[in-house]
Amino acid sequence: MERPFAITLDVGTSRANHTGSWRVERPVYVDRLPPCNNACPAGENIQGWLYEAESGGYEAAWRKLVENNPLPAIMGRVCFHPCESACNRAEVDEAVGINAVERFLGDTAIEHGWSFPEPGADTGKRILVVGAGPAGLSATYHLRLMGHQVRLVDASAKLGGMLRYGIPAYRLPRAILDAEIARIIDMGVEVVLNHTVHDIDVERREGEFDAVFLAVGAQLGKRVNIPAGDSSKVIDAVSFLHQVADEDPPMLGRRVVVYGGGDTALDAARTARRLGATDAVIVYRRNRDKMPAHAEEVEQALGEGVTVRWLSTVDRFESERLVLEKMRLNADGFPEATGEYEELDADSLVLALGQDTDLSLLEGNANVEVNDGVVQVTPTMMTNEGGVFAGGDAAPSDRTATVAVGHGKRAARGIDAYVRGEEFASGDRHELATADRLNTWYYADAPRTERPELERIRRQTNFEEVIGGLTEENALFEARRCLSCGNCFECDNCFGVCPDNAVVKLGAGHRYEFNYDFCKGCGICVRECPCGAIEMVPERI
Amino acid sequence: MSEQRVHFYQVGSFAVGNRLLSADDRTVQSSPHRTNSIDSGHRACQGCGEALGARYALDAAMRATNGQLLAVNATGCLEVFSTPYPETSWRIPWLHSLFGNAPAVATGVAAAMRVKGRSDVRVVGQAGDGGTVDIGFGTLSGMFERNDDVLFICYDNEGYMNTGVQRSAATPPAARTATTDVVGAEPGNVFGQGKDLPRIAMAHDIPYVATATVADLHDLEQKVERAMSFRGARYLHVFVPCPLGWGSASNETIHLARLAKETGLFPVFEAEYGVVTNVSPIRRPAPVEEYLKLQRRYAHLFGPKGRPDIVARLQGIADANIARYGLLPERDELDSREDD
Amino acid sequence: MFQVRIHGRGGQGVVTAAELLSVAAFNEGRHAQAFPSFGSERTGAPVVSYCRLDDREIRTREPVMAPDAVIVQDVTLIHQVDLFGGLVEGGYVLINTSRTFEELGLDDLGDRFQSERLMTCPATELAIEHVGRALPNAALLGAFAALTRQVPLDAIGVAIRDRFHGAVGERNFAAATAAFDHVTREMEAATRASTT
Amino acid sequence: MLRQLEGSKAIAETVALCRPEVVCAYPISPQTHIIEAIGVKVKEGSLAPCEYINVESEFAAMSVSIGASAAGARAYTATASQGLLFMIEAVYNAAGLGLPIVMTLANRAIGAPINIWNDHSDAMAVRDSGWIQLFAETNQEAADLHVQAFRLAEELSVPVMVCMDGFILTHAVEGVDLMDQATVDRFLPTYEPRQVLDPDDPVSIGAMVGPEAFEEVRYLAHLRQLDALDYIPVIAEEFAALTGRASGGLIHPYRTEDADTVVVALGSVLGTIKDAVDRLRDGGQRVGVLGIASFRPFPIAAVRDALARAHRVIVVEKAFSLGMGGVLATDVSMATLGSSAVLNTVVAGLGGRPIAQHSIETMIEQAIRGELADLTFLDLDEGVIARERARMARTRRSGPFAENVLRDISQTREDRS
Repeated sequence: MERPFAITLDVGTSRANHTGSWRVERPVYVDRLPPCNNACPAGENIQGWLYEAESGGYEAAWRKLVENNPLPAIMGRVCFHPCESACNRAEVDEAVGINAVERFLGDTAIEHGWSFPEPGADTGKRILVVGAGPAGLSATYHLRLMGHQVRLVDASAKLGGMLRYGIPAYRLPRAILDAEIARIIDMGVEVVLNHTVHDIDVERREGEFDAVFLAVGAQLGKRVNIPAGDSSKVIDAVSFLHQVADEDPPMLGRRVVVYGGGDTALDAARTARRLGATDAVIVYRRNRDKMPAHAEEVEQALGEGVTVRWLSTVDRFESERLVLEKMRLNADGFPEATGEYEELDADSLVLALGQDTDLSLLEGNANVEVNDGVVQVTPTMMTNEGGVFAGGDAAPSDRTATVAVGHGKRAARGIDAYVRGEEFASGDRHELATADRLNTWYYADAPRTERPELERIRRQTNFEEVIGGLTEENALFEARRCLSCGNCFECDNCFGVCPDNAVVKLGAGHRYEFNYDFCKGCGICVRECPCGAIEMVPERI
Repeated sequence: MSEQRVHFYQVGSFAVGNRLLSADDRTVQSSPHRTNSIDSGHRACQGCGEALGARYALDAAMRATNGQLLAVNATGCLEVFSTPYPETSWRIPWLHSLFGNAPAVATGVAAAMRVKGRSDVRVVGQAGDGGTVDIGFGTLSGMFERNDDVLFICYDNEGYMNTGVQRSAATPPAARTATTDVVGAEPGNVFGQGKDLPRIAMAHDIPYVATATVADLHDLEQKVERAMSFRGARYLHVFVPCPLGWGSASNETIHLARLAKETGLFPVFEAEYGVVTNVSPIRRPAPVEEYLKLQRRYAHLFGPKGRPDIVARLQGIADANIARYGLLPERDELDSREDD
Repeated sequence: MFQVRIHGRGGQGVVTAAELLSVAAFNEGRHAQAFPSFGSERTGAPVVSYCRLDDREIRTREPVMAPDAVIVQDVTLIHQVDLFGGLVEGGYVLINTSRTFEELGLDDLGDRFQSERLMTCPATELAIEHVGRALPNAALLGAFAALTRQVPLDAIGVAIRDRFHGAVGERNFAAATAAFDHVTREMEAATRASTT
Repeated sequence: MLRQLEGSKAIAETVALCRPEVVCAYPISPQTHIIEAIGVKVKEGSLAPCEYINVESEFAAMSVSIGASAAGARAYTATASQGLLFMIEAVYNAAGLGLPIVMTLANRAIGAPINIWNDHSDAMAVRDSGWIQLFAETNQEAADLHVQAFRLAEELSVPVMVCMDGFILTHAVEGVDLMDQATVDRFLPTYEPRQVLDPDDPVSIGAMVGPEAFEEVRYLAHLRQLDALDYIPVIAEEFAALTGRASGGLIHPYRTEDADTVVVALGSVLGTIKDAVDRLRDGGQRVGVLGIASFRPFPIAAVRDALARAHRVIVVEKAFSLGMGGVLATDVSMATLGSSAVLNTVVAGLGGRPIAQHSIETMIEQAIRGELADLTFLDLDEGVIARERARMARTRRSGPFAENVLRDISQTREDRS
């Protein structure tokens, strides 16, 4: 058809007009570090595995999870989830229940018998891991993946360290613990139990180990000098819980007082209740706000009938009578003695005042530096002695299982680099995906799904697990509450909101790219990206 | 509000796409196969809301009509930036005649289709607010009154932007334009004037009238789809912020549209045969200041010499809209809606 | 060429009368041109229409300024409008009335025109009698045919029946025929009077 | 079939035979009878398929026609006077877009003062719009021109306006030989648009054209008008062969072969002038008439040839350009450029003022005697003019002169009676 000149035009011809030349800033896709990932002591790619879980790809999610942490079913129970404290979703409604999804994935993996990837090709390097707690297990796992041979030694009769001997079964069922440990051991690990290492240098030399990882934990309960009558039953919490774990619980009587304000104190008190104590009283020198134990643990303990004497110290323990001194907080929030006393009937006193590490195995080595009872290490967890690494409660840090898992991973990387004669170089950390980077409008309103709790009456009488798991439906829901902070989740917003059709959609899983021929640099894509995965950068003019 | 049911997923139906939805439930704009009715290379300003609104609406109409669509365009920004010789941005059959006659031209096109028995080919007329509420009002009212089979879409950016930001009957009170400057006792556009075209359209008892913004794509597309399910005259009034005319950052276009709705200044609703059938409730209520402060056209209302009295009057307008359309339903009602 | 000017009031069928007359002539194989005085007059206002009859093509578009015949449908116009302006010497006058020229105060017309071409006809009465409505135009056309012999009554009948179908047409033609007869009788009487 | 019927009715019948697909109109005297009659045909189904659309204004009427035509439908509308002015933006637009719309213009004066009667001011107001403007001398020609107009419009993709004098033709009852459907169909093929809105072959129609191409676009439109100069006689001949009627074409010369004096005019006044010329011829004067059938495009070469022998050219026109003079005369003067012929402009018939044959004859005789002013207003009441000008000179607040003139004229009449 002959068309009139100029007034009638063939469609789409404007693509010859490259409006990209108008631009003074250009949008660029970025990956930012989600705050959950940033906060995870184990370095989990939480956003990454939630992304997989969102679409019901639980195995893929689990596999992404265990790239960093081989103990998801355990951590899904015992981790105090700093990730959730950091979660940006809290600014929308409530933090994502990351921990619950992690447990769901861990439990699902056990249920389906998913196993870890085959260990890497044998490097011929031999590594000694001392201590089979979370740090040691984590290091063992990562080292095996890297293809190193591992001997895992532990002084106890069973693997697990404080996971087994410090955490009561109502928080961590033994079947779960055993299953996840077994999966690691199944990677081909030489296990030596009931073996106490007395001299690390000797052990290393005799075993011809290329490197050693010390993960001996903090197994010694701190004692303070409390005047007590001979008949008065006093025990430290670590020993108490260890004995319970060995199914050889000590006789503490009906009235048990626990002294201390940490999670161990709560574990001890709650365990005492389950063992038949009618009164389980925690004595703590400061108030509830200052209590180091995690709030949800406190809440659960109170729910189980544990009581607390705030602002009190134990002065002396005289035959079934505990004398407490009242305290008050000074202007700086520190407790001060008041000189006022009161009495409390008690059959036994459990001291939960912290733990120390037994580092006698290092006494023969002058190079390894020990300060404040813990081993000083580099960022890759190496001590001053070449090839000797340390982590977990034995190294300076918060003493949590998750931190220990993270130490294990870092140590494994450090060891791997060491035995290869290389420097470990960690990748550049992405800029943090802070809440102000997000456009939270786009996220659907969805309050978090709470995990079911065991009925209170049953919690006082047995060691059944208190916190239930999520159903699949709930786990999916919870995973989908993830904002995917800083990481594109292919919501098509940039593709849709570009007034210049300058975003190219690359297909599922491949995200997008900008067509800078047409992008005018308006920045709407950046403003409307829900998760903050685009930034504007100035054009070079 | 979209009637589309979205199984809960991160962004629900607020974002353009949703990788877990079935293709049928996704927005047209999420598809790499969308028409791109108005294509790259157009000469709209950076962050142009009208370019966006036109693509949204027409691509949706293209899907709704299975590609059997003819568009008629009034003079204005959309026309000028899309078809300067020798290049056109349109990928659909498109006709521009004059500023004030797009509705009538669309009537003619629809008549031609009817006489040729092409009931499958549908007609869209489109104009800015000037071409709709002012100079095109007569022909639009005629098109409505005759119930001609045309979907007329107004891209409302509240002024004559093509000619340099002058006042139209859609310019809101207090807003600065080149013909309502911020001088004198009542700076900016005067209160008590202006034309509420969606309500006027409803008064014609036409089958379908709806408002929408470029901030809620699912809603907009669903309305286009709904509009195309009717025969006869239909009217869609799309709120499209204008960075140039409003003095807003080019990246704030969608955000402003969202705020206009969330403040209640721009009520989003649907009406059939003259009766309101659906309103989009406010999801995150916001005071008008939040919206106004992002725009230089309202800058005279703020700062040391600000006019809180005028801001209060604008809030009054928003509140009146909220009351008139019931934009703030009881919270539990809103929740049950979300649960769908 | 024979030119007719018809005076009446809006609503009385003045324009239709001119048209019917033209159709009647057309049906006789003649050329005819009918047109109204173009205006925005409303019902009741004085109106004028014209008709030209000729045996050859009519090209002129000027208003009829020197009519060969004037038909007055409404005598109330007599003192309002210059009814007979331009009427040619030897022109015809046909007035719808049951009164005489003298009674109408038009005695002087006889001085200016040939008295045998001045005719009255009670067309309205005939219309009421035959049609049932006070629309005198059809009757006046019959009277005109009798008076001027420009068109035969039959041709008027064809035009009327073409315009008004069925009984309405027949009744109008009956009125026209009655008027034709009335005028014919009047003319015969006048002839007899003048010859005696 | 030859029938005695009103001009408007003849147009309606003929337009219907042209099978328009979309007819859109807004009523305005004296066009109403045409659109009413077509409306009846559509409603009763005798004209089908056809969409008849009652719109709210002439602006909409032309706009609907634009849309329909661009979408491939044969479109027709009709208007007059103020209506044409109200749609004038769309009139230009239709031409600019090259849409083959056919419109009847029932010529009528333009106010103020408001006046519903005939003259050509309306047609002249859109002289430069790009429409082809054909003027009909009789109702027969008006009817015939519509058939030719559709053919012409669609062949060249340009809109065509058939101008016929309001009331004088539209309301005149006279004999018109109406064509039959088969003949019209033979002459007028189905509309095959040059450009069309089509989902299967999308284009953008109505681009904004800047300085870089606008002149070319305009020149191309001009060339299309020049093409029409070639094409109009061709289809007129074809039409004549089919019907035996010499309707249309570019010009209509009458007794010009040996004429010393030629009167040039548009439209129905030509009949009156022909009668006058015949009378003058009878008196021994060598006078002729040149009717302009195609005003736009203006057939300058044909006019030049037709006037080659004339010593005196008198342009009689029913419009004029205030402050300048004749509109048609200006065009004619381009055709007589270089010749020694004297050119007189006679403005006549404004606002329905009757043009008497006698006045024409007198005027021509005056011209022949060399006594006619270059610009003459036929039958102008000089007394009224003189009195009003005097009054205006006297009184600052002299009021609107239109009303004063009316008052003056009625006063004068009373004085006379």
